[in-house]
Amino acid sequence: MTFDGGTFSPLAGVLAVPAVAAALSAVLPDYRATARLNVLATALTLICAVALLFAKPQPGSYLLVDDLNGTFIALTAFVAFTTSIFSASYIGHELDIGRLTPSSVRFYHAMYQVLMFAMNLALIANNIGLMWVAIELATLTTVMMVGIYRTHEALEAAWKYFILGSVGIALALFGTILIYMAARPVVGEGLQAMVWSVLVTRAGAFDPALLDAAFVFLLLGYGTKVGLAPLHAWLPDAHAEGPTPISAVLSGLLLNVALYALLRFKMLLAANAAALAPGPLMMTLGLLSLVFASFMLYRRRDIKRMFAYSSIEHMGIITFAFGIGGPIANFAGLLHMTMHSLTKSAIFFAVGHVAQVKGTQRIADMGGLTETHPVLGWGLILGVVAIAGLPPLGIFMSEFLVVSSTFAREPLLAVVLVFGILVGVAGLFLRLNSIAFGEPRGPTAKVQASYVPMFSHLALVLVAGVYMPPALVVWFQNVAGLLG
Amino acid sequence: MSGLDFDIAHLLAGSLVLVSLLELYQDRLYSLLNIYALHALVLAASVAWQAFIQDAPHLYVTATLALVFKAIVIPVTLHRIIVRLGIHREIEKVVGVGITMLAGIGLVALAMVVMLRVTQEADPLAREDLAFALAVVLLGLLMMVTRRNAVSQVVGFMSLENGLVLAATGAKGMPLVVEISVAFSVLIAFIVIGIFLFRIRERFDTVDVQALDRFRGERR
Amino acid sequence: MALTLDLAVQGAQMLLVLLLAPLFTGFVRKVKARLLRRQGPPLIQPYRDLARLMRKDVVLAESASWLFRVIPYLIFAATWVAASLVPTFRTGLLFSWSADLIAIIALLGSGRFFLALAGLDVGTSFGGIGSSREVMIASLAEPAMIMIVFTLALIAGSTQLSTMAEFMASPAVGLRVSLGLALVALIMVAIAENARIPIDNPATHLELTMVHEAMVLEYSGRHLALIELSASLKLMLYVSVISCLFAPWGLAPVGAAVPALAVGVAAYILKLAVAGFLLAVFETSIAKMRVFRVPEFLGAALMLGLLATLLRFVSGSF
Amino acid sequence: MTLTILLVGAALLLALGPLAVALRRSSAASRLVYGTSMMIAAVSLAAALAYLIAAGAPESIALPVGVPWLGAHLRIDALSAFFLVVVDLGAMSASLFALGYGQHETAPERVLPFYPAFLAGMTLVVLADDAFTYLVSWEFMSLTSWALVMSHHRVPDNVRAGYVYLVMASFGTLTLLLAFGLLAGPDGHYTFAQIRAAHPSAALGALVLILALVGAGSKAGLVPLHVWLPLAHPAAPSHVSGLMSGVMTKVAVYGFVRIAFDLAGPPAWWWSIVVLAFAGVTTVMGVLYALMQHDLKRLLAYHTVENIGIIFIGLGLALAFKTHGMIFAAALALTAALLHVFNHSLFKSLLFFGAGAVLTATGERDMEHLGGLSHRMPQTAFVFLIGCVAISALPPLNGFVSEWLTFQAILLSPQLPVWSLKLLVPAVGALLALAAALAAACFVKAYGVTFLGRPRTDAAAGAKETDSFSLAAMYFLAALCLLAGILPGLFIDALAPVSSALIGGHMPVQSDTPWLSIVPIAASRSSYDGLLVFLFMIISGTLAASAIHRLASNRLRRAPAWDCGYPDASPATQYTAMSFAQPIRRVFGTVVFRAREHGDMPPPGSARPARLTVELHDLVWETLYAPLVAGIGFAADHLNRLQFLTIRQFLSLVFSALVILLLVLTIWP
Repeated sequence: MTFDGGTFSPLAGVLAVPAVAAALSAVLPDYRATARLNVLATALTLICAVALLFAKPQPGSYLLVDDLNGTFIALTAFVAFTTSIFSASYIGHELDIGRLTPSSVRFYHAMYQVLMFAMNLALIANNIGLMWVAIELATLTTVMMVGIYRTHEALEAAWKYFILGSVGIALALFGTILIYMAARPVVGEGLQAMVWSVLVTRAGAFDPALLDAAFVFLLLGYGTKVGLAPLHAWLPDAHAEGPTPISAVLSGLLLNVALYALLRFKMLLAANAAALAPGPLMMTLGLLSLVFASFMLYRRRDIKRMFAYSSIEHMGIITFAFGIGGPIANFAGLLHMTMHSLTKSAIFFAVGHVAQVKGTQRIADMGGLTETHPVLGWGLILGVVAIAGLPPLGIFMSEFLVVSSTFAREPLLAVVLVFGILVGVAGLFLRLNSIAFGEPRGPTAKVQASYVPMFSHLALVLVAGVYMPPALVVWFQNVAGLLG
Repeated sequence: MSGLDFDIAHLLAGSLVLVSLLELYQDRLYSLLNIYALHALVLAASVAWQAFIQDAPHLYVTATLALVFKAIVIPVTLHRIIVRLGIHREIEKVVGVGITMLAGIGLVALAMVVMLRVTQEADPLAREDLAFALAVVLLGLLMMVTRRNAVSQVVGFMSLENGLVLAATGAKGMPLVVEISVAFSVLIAFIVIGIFLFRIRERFDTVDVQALDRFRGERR
Repeated sequence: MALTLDLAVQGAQMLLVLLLAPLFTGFVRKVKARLLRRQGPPLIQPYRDLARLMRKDVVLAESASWLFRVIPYLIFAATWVAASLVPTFRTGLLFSWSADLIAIIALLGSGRFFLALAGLDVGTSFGGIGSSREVMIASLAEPAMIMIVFTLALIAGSTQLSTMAEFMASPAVGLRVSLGLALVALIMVAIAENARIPIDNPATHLELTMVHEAMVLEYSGRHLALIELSASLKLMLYVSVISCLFAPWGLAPVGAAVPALAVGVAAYILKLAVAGFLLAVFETSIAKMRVFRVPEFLGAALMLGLLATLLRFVSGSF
Repeated sequence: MTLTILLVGAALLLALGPLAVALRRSSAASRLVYGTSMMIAAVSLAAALAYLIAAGAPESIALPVGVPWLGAHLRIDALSAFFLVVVDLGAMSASLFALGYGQHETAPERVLPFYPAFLAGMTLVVLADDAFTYLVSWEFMSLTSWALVMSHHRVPDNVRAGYVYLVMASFGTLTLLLAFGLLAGPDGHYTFAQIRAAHPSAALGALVLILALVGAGSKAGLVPLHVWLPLAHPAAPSHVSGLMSGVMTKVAVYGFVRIAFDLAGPPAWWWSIVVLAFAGVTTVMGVLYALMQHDLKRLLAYHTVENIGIIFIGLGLALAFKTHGMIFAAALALTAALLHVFNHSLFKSLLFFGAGAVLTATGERDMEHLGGLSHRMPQTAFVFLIGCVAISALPPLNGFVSEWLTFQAILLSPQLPVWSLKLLVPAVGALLALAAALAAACFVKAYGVTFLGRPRTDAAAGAKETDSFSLAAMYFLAALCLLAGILPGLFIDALAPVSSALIGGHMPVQSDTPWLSIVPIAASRSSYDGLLVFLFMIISGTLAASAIHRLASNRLRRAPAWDCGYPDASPATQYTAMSFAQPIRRVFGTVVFRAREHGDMPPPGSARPARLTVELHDLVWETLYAPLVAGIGFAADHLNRLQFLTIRQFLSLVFSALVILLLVLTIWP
């Protein structure tokens, strides 16, 4: 594929580095070195991504960097980096206890890089077809990684993910075709009719009915990846059965990427006066996911599956926020996306440590974590407090903005929203109590891995909850403006 | 474009829908596979015709792909798999054929209504094509949800995908069509002979999805 | 000059109630005995009892705490202060403004609070019976009393006893429904508060029926004397309240000269005699009720008081 | 200036938390944390007090934190200054108490980090001047106190208590969030200044009031939102229990006052009715619940519910008077409420400290296992007694003054033109009187069973007097109770700026009336002089004592208890808490708690012990919360089936979603 302005640029970097790293780790003789390579590559990608924030290249017909995806690229690269650090120690432990074979480790790291490549591509793609390809690539990659343990459960989860994912792929593609059909009479045949930056400028003249139909398919197709109820089925099992770093990446990044794709198309529809407002659909699905996932929290016995449901819940909140729109709600949505990525991945780091020291994912077999592993226990508590939207952490701010701005406009929806959030909080803490408090249960071996990734995320969330750097704020506000 | 071109494209697309309905009607795996082969054949024809009237030579690739891969390779492979795994030939349905057919017809109607709401300036061929494509997609989905055997579900998915290709090729001058159709063929290859069936083969002696579903995640 | 007179009056009032209280108790006993065709103890018997008790040693239970010995003085102080603030023969006492009717009731409440504690202090079962029943009675009697105070205060536009008495004496007040209700309720409460028949029997020591006596069971000597004295002071206080509110005739106004005061004292003693007689008749004419009928009795009083207050709230004309 | 001092104090407190984490292992940590907190609290107290007495002008500041385009607005005015006095007084005494009490803490590393943060949270709530800052501090306060409640997490009840507490707290916060959302409007005018300027419409104001009442009420413990309170307050370490009951509930009251009197615009005529109805029920229910308890700390917690009711009665009356422009009556009612806020914070902290001292001395919270402690811990017994007298609203202590003022306010209400109020207010007055009497009964029980009588267990028999720090804290509070009781005028005058800020008028100045008595309206109408009453009681008491000892006997003999001649019975024959409450339980409990007594009398000759079991129902929980819990469980169970579908069924979900959306498209206008 050709980059506009062929010389090496950060833009090329965010794509090339993972691609090369993937190839390398596939062939590297020493499988243990692949972990270090992984960290190195993600670090490089992070540098490129940060550079990208400052040197925005001109949008080409394939690639585009603007305020919207700039944020996401940086976020993705950062979480990918911290996760790779966590993953190094995690995978090491898995090797020691023999859950993974050397070959599967190599495969794992190759896939990790491919996933990074796919997500970055999806984020910077300016061409809706390319975006589609990238997201599907990401999906397939994660399917591979979910199935990596080769256990009965893992395979079943992967198979479920694969089938549902493929159907999602198909629907998304149909939506993309419809968009093209809508664009063609206006923009003219060929490549230009799939270039997002062109479409969004001309969308006003598109055939609204086609746009509507297209959005329905895109909503369902990409919504499957976002994990909105009732399209969520693959998500909990994929999170629960895959390696924990992948759970972190899934919740923290892939869901965001899919949602980002949805946002792009929402902007298209928003640009067309005659098309149906995407808001109501998104709000409905969002609230549905929120309430549904909140109730699902109560009967969970597997800690990772529980937090997977909490991801569905938060994706619901975010989708709702973008659905209701307006500067404040959009700002809150973006903030919530960012905070959720950081927090949820931090939680999955913690969960990974817990699962490894306790040797199980069953909540019933954990207990008194704050007694046996104070640091880990309180870290987990802090994470749950953050994800439950309690101050002074970042998610409280976004929830504050969403709810308060909604209630003045749509009181009933706000009540449902608050109800869902409350049920979710109650569900989370019901389980947290039995994990972190009470009589200690299970092994009390020390944790070898480092807490740095987890606490760096939590620190960021804490800081963001108290003080947000003005640059970031301006940025978010611009994007919120774009989202209309 | 001339009326004849339009009519032929229309005919082909329409017959694709018809064949999808035929698929719904089957209750033997083998006959289902044969019908699917027919489905792919019609698709190939339709794509080729599109290539001709749009004089877009790259579409011939897609057509050939459909012809060789979907109309021949896949059905044969599935045939072999059925034989090798000794899957029983019956198609286990969730609801009776009659109801399924009714639902199918309803879906076709729905597809028409949705697509024909499109205002007139979109060119008629594209409109009809899209309507048919959507119908095929919906019928494929219907097949997936009303059949229990993995094979018939796979077939359902594949005809769904045929619908997509029909839509893509019908969309005049759409880029990446070939790439997409290739990508999808790969996807299907994954599903059919892919690594997953292999692993599943190792563990279960059937690809009946229900056997997989016996594990539901929380049973530990 | 006026100040000295006021001081003198205030002091006289305090001494008067202190001196008259046992006499009044004795008087009631005497009348009751007579009504029962008995000779009955002489009027001054209560004084003798007090004197004798004062002279006797205190026999203190081993398990009694320091509080047990302080409580009699506390009770006496609270009751005496309360009693000395109720206008008996002259309104506008020097210190009457230092506590209005609500405060006076609260003072009696403190007295009862400590008495109930005393019942629990030694750690005997009878003390427990007494206190638990006492607080149950109080928990109904006090709100009833407050309701009565509300009614009267709303009529007189004040909770200040002197002002209320003056208002009651003035022609401005006519016959009112709420007044009647309040009077009945007040009498019921007074009976309950002073442990008279039918609520309690000051003469009995039959374990299962006693309330007040059960609490003071462990007291002896000077402590018992103080408690007895406070009890009769309390009885006296209620009678004075009733009389100065519902029979304010003869009360000397503020700044009245000595003769008027003399009239006031005479009128007061007369009222006491009448009240004591009525009380005796009432007590001899009915039987004591079961402990768990008491709530109904007091509940009735509370309802009457509440009704009266409601009437006052709804319209000033009731 | 004042604001700066307070903020620096809060910042220091916040910094103290991590420090405590750093050296949680060392033994000096507890002294350091509590000592520093005490210093900071003392300084802030001085600042706030000076500000309040000097009736300083409002100071405000905006910090560049919180919601970016908004910043964190902080402001001190008379109202917040008064509540700061309450907060810091409580904080100071609690820290002093904890200097001693904290030494007995089994898990200091779970208490020390959160204690100063909790104090800072309460301070910030009172100072907050925009919705976001307010809610952040509010929920931060809840969160830190939750952590403190969970500090003894190995007791399953505490974990449950913490859970209920956290859920209810989140509920309250979300309700307030909705309220502020309404006030701020869709454009997000979050600062209180903007809200004040906005003048919300009547309907909006009404909704806001309801939400505020529910939100703040759930924190303050209004029935039926009180359920978490008697669980959570006792579960925490006692000095924290004192803070939660004595101070945090007051912060909730502050929240309500701030919204109802300041932000929500002019009150509508029916607001007061809602408030008064809630308040009346709360008052009586609280004390009745308390009477049924035999866990000392839980009893105290329920009394907090009662006193919150009394406070809200005052607030409701103030609202009513304010609505009808009766400024002085409103000022009287408001002053009564605020004075009760102050008083209750004093004696409730005192009582919880006493309970804590008992807990450390005996390891028992259950009164049925105590008794006779006045011999073992005379000083604790003495101060606890003062607390009991004060909370029972008996002269000459402070509890009586605020209730007396409330009564005076009630006596002014016949002039209110609204009929429903004419009917409601007397009823509320009756409830208040009833509650006062029942409270006295309840504290006779609490004190008598715990401190008097004979020890019922060896733990009680072997109790030791508590340490001097704790005693110092308790004596300090007891002295303040007495002071506020005999010199109420000073405190009422200190409240003048508050009421004139919120109502537009204040009570007549009291400090220059003769003999320092308080005269709410006019001397002819009503007056009370705690000082004189106190002096009179002292004089007459000592007079009697000296006279008797001089003139009559002063000899004393010790002997076994008489007890109607029954031979010395075992301590088990004493009245227990449950048996003491039995008459009242029979009178009220049969209705309110569906109380039943099941007696089991063995037949003659059988050696089996007779037993009496009492069955109580918490109707609020059973009718309101249990169904809710059951409903959520039901929904969870049924939705949970969706976890166990087959892939095909999931596909059909997707499929049906698609079809439905397409249908929506077709019927879309």
